[in-house]
Amino acid sequence: MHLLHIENLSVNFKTDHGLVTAVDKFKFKIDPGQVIGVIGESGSGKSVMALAIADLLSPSAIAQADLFTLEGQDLNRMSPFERKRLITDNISIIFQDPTSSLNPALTIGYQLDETVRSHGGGNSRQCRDRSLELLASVGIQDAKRRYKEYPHQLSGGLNQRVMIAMALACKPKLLIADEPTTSLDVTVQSQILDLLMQLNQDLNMALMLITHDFSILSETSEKVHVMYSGQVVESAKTYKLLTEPYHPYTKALLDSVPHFGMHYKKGRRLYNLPGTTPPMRHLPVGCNLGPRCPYASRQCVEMPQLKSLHGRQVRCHFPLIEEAKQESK
Amino acid sequence: MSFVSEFRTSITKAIILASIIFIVGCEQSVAPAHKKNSQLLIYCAEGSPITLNPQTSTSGTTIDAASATIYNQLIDYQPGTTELRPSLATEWTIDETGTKYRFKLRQGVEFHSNQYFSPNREFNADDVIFSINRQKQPSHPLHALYGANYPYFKGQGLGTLIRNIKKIDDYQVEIELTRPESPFLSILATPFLPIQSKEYSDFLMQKEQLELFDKNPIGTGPFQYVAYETDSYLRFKRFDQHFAYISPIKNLVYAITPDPAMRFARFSAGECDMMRYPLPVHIKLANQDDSIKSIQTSALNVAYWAFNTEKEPFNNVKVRQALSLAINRKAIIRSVYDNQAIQAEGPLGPSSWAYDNELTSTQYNPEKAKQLLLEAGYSSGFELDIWAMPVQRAYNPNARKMAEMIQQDLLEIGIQSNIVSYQWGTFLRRVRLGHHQTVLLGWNADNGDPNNFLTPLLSCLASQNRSNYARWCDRNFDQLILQARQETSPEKRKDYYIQAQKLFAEAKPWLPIAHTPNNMLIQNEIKGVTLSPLGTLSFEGVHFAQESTDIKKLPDSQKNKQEQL
Amino acid sequence: MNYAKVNGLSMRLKHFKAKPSWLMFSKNNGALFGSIILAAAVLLAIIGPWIAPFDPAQQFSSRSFHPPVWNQGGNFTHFLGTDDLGRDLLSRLLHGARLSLFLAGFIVLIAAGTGVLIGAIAALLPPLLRSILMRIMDLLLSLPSLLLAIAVVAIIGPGLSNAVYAVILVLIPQFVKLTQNSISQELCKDYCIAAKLDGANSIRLLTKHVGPNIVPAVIVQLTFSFSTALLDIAALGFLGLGAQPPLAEWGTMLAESRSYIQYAPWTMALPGLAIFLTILSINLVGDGLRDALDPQLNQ
Amino acid sequence: MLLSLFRILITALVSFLGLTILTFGISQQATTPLHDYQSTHWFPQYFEYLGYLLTANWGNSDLSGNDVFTELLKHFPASIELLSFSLILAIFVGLFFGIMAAKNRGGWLDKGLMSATLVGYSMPVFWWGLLLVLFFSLYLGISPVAGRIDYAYYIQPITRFMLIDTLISNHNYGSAAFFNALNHLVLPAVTLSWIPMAIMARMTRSSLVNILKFEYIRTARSKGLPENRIIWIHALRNAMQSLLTIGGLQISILMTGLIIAEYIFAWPGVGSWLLSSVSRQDYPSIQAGILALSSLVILFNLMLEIMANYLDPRKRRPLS
Repeated sequence: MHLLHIENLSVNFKTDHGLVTAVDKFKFKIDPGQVIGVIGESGSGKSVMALAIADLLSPSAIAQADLFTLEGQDLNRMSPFERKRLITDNISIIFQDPTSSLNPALTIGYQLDETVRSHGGGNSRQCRDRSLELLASVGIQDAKRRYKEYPHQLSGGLNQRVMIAMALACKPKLLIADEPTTSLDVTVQSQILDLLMQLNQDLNMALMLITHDFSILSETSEKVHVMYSGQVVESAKTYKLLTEPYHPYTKALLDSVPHFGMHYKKGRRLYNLPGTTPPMRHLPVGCNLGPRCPYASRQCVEMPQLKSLHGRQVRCHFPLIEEAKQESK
Repeated sequence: MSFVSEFRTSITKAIILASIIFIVGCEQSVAPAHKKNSQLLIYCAEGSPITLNPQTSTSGTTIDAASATIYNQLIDYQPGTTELRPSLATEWTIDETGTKYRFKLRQGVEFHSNQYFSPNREFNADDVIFSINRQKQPSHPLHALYGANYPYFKGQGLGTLIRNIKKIDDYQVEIELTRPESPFLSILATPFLPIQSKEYSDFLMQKEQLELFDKNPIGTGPFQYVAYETDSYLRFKRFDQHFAYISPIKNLVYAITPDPAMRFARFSAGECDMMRYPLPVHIKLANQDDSIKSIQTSALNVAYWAFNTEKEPFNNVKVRQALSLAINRKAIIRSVYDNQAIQAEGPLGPSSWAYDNELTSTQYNPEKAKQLLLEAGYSSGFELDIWAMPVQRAYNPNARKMAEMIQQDLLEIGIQSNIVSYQWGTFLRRVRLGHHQTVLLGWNADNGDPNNFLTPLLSCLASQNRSNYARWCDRNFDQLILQARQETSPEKRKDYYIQAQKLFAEAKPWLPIAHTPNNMLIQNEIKGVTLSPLGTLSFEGVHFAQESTDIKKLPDSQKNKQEQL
Repeated sequence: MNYAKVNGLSMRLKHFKAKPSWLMFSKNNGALFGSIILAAAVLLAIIGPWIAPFDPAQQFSSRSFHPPVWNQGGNFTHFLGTDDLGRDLLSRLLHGARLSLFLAGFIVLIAAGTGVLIGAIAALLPPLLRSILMRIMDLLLSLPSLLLAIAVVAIIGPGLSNAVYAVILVLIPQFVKLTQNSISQELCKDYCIAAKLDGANSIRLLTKHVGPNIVPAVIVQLTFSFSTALLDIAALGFLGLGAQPPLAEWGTMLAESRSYIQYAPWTMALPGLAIFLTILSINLVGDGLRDALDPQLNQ
Repeated sequence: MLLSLFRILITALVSFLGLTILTFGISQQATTPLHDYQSTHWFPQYFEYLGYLLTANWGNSDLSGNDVFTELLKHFPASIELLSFSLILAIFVGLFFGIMAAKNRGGWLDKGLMSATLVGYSMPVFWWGLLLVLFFSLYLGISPVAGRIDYAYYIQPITRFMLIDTLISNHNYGSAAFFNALNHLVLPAVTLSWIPMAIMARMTRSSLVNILKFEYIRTARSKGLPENRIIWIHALRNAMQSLLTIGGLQISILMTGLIIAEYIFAWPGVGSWLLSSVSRQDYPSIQAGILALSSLVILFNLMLEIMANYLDPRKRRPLS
């Protein structure tokens, strides 16, 4: 049984220009203790997807899924209140910018305490102890001092640790980390990632790692979903995807990562895809990548379906299997 | 952090509490029951008295507040009339020279007491001498208290008129005047000469708290002072030892409400029982409403249009006559006074005993006015200024409007006019200095004597930058009123005054416009209210419908019949 | 950076802003509604004296407290009834509209002109002098306008013209503060620094570059000051410190009619309604303008 | 924190000094000089004037000759009582409606409330007061027309705050006196808090709607906190600063309303005293009234700034 199983999750926004699809038929499975990555550019719908899973969408959004089970319980059949309860008890989420994700007017301790209390943490003394414990467990040294401080007095890395501590308060089975390191310094990034991986191991907590940076996924996740314009364009085991992308977009993403050391070639230009991610409210006809895709042909006027190919899934009329083979030759 | 966690609950609680308070607060108050039990009478007053001592102010607010309640004079007016009656003096005699007045004082009169002082002796001659000398002698210890001046005492020239005052025995005093002055008794009966307690003054002087003397006043009147909150209320309680009567009113409150609209709103909502100075529309409303009524008495006042007789062309009697004929006073009385006043023909109204019944009315006649102007040599008309007083008074509720109406009337006889107005203080100062051409003003009597009109308004002395705004000086007229003043026989005085009024009517230094009655609105359950022609307030005889009237301690017949008056 | 390019940037920004502002304003229902009422009020103020059936001071003494047409006994001669002196209320209200609106407009224009000038001068003053001046303005700003107006009237005496002076004085600081603030802010922006580096002198900088950028803020302030002016004049009239009867000024009319609230409620209701509707429309327009013109709230 | 506190205090002091210059000007209008100045030139006289002010010697009234400061103290509690009651009313009711609207943003309740507040803040206080009197006092008869308490109750002034005096002074009316005083307070307070209430509701709504978009609100939601807790603690705590700034403007509006409401309801406070002094041209009293009311505004702003300083942890040093 999967910890979380989602089939065909769609999120639409009501706007002045009618419904706009932000996430289109997203499929996702995760097992306890598993680490799965989701990658995509900004605006690809990955954050909306995360918010939809955590039931945090704004009232103007409509989320629907054919199947949505958490620990075998069907969330679609629950009242909104029950669903919220189940989700907050089992899923935690941390966000990109820890400093603005913490309430600036309240102390770290207060925010931790109320989280602990809302998950049945007992009286205030017990809550406090638990909070301090949590702070220690995410590697914050002088927890007692930090407990009394405000978010603005802490560095970004520390704040992200606090966020993680807060996320751990409900002993989640799944932690969704939405770009957890993007706004942090590089050295801090790896510390946070290490922490997340360690927690994943220690607590057998599944981790959904959302990022736009392949370098983060390469070391951590088992499987990666690549998203573009609200759709998953490719899903595969991480190393397979990194070494042998099938989808032109995945390849473009990989090629845009600079290489260092032995991979570095003087004069090699970083690859970049022409154009920008299309706005959600006027997507191109057919394949969303169509206008930007160097391999596009007439057939791409039709929307490609996600199909299985060599044990992974790809959404392209012309997957890059041949080309990859040729290159490898 | 407990602050925050309790924050929410406290806010919710506060909101609930606030709404409960709001609802409960809006419930019908329980006061009326209380009111009946405490025999409370509420009088809606028009302002905050500046002082509670009528000696030191001529303001009607002070007089209303103090003289109807705290103090008594030697002599008094019979309620609702200008007739004199004994008060603290039981009888008096005047010697043949007309300069020596001997008063026999009432025995057994008690003074009030308060938290500072309770009297050890009853009222006697010392108190009378003390009270008059306070105003007369600059050396008197209380004379300069709070930098007070004594506007009425000085204005009437009493400082020089009274030569001295001496004690014959404990219950007899003699006042000696420098010259015979027949209105003297009327002056003594005005509220400006209240009798205060010498013992209280001595007591305070000893305790060096003299400043309390007028602030926590002690008198012999029917009500004693309890509390005064400026702009809010003035509270009295009944003085059970009062010599003349015990009122059924146990508690008396002056609810201070300066704005007439708000005063009437309070009155009609039942928040007060009596209301002074209603607007004409309020009287109209009161007549429609069964639960309230308006009472009225003719008053000793006059509104007039004075011509500055020192200036061209108003020094010409024909011009003055022409102007007088040109004004439609009926229309003025209808619009400005809402028909609540009577047309005036002379300075004295019909409620004065010296009123000349045969005085011919000046009829509205623009044609004749034009004729007269022609005769005077102003056939092409001229321009004039009308100075309109900027404030509202009982005798003239809207001088500006009156001026506008006069303006219209003057146009008909070919005279252009401008309306001039200044801030009240400036206005009076300039008018006194004679800067005006014509002016709309009025006069309210403070004692019942005709002299109170004729001397200040029309005598030669008053034309010298004083209250004779016509600046009219006629030696014959002066001679007549002087004779009347020195004469003690009422019949002869009346003769002199009638002659004087005739002189006035011929010379027309002003056009008398209206005599306005005094008005008061009262709730229906209040009975026995009398209004004085002098405009002073009295609670004597006032009672609630369901209660009995005053308990009289003095027989009504105790009127002093004296030979000379 | 190139001066011309900088200039072009500021020009482009302006151009970019102008169109959506108007669009935003016209899409704002409240603002549209407000402008319609306000336009009607201004129109009535202009043509009022011609369409008013009677002279506002003319007294029909036989017809005092004639009820308005919708009340029993009302008729079309006096559409809105008459007051205590039998003066036609419609005519008085129309004349009052002219008086109130024109006075408020006059006050606001004078105050804005003076205020912007002082503000601009202040921005150029040396820091010490400037901060002294701004402290004074802060003080005047922190005091309630009516209180300040009462203080002024207390010194120079009541009357309409004195009330006008008082309200002008009360409104000036807002414009000074606004102008000085916006100028200081604009002067810190890149394009101004660039222009300064290019050797543009202060006056030129102010008129050419900063000026156009503070106009929206001044316009928004203008509408709100207009409502303050109207209200304060009416309030002073109501308290007997402004226009004196028989002048047909709304606040004064309200004060006069207070005595008759039970007898003739319409004499109190109508002038109040006129003030209320005008203020409401100005506020709606002001809100709309602010939303449309203020770039910070434009998002 | 100390430094910013110091700065705030200095600003208030400078404002107060500026104010005294204004009132000094007014006091010069008095017919007789307010004080026995040693010097003849106005400049040194001003400093003497300051000295007199600080020693509570504010001169004597032109008319009654009473000490102006004592008179002021007599009138002040009534104003403060009305002002604080209105302020509480404006804040709580405004907050409440603002939160209701923010919770239902976009809904009919939101639209209804916001239209109502728009109407509310365009209401001229003087007209509104008259309408309330007409309806509640004269038509329905459930509220008194004027005054602070029914005269059937005689409450000895102790603190001169009627609500407090009815509770602590010695009388035998029971709680009836207190509720009667409250009843008298409601209408003037509603009149005067109407505009601030509307502004408060609008500002609460707009800042809440703004803050509810912030990330930390999303965090709070992700923690499974109830919506009420999110609004009352997480959002409101942060909205407080902007609301406090708005509060500073409210006091100005409240003060204007105070003068008018006191005039309409014959409330014996500083406002009506000031107005009657103006009409009597009693300059020493005018000077005192303006000085008192303006100082109140300055003091209130000072308090707000200190509170804002306290509420914003970014400005506050740790209390270690």
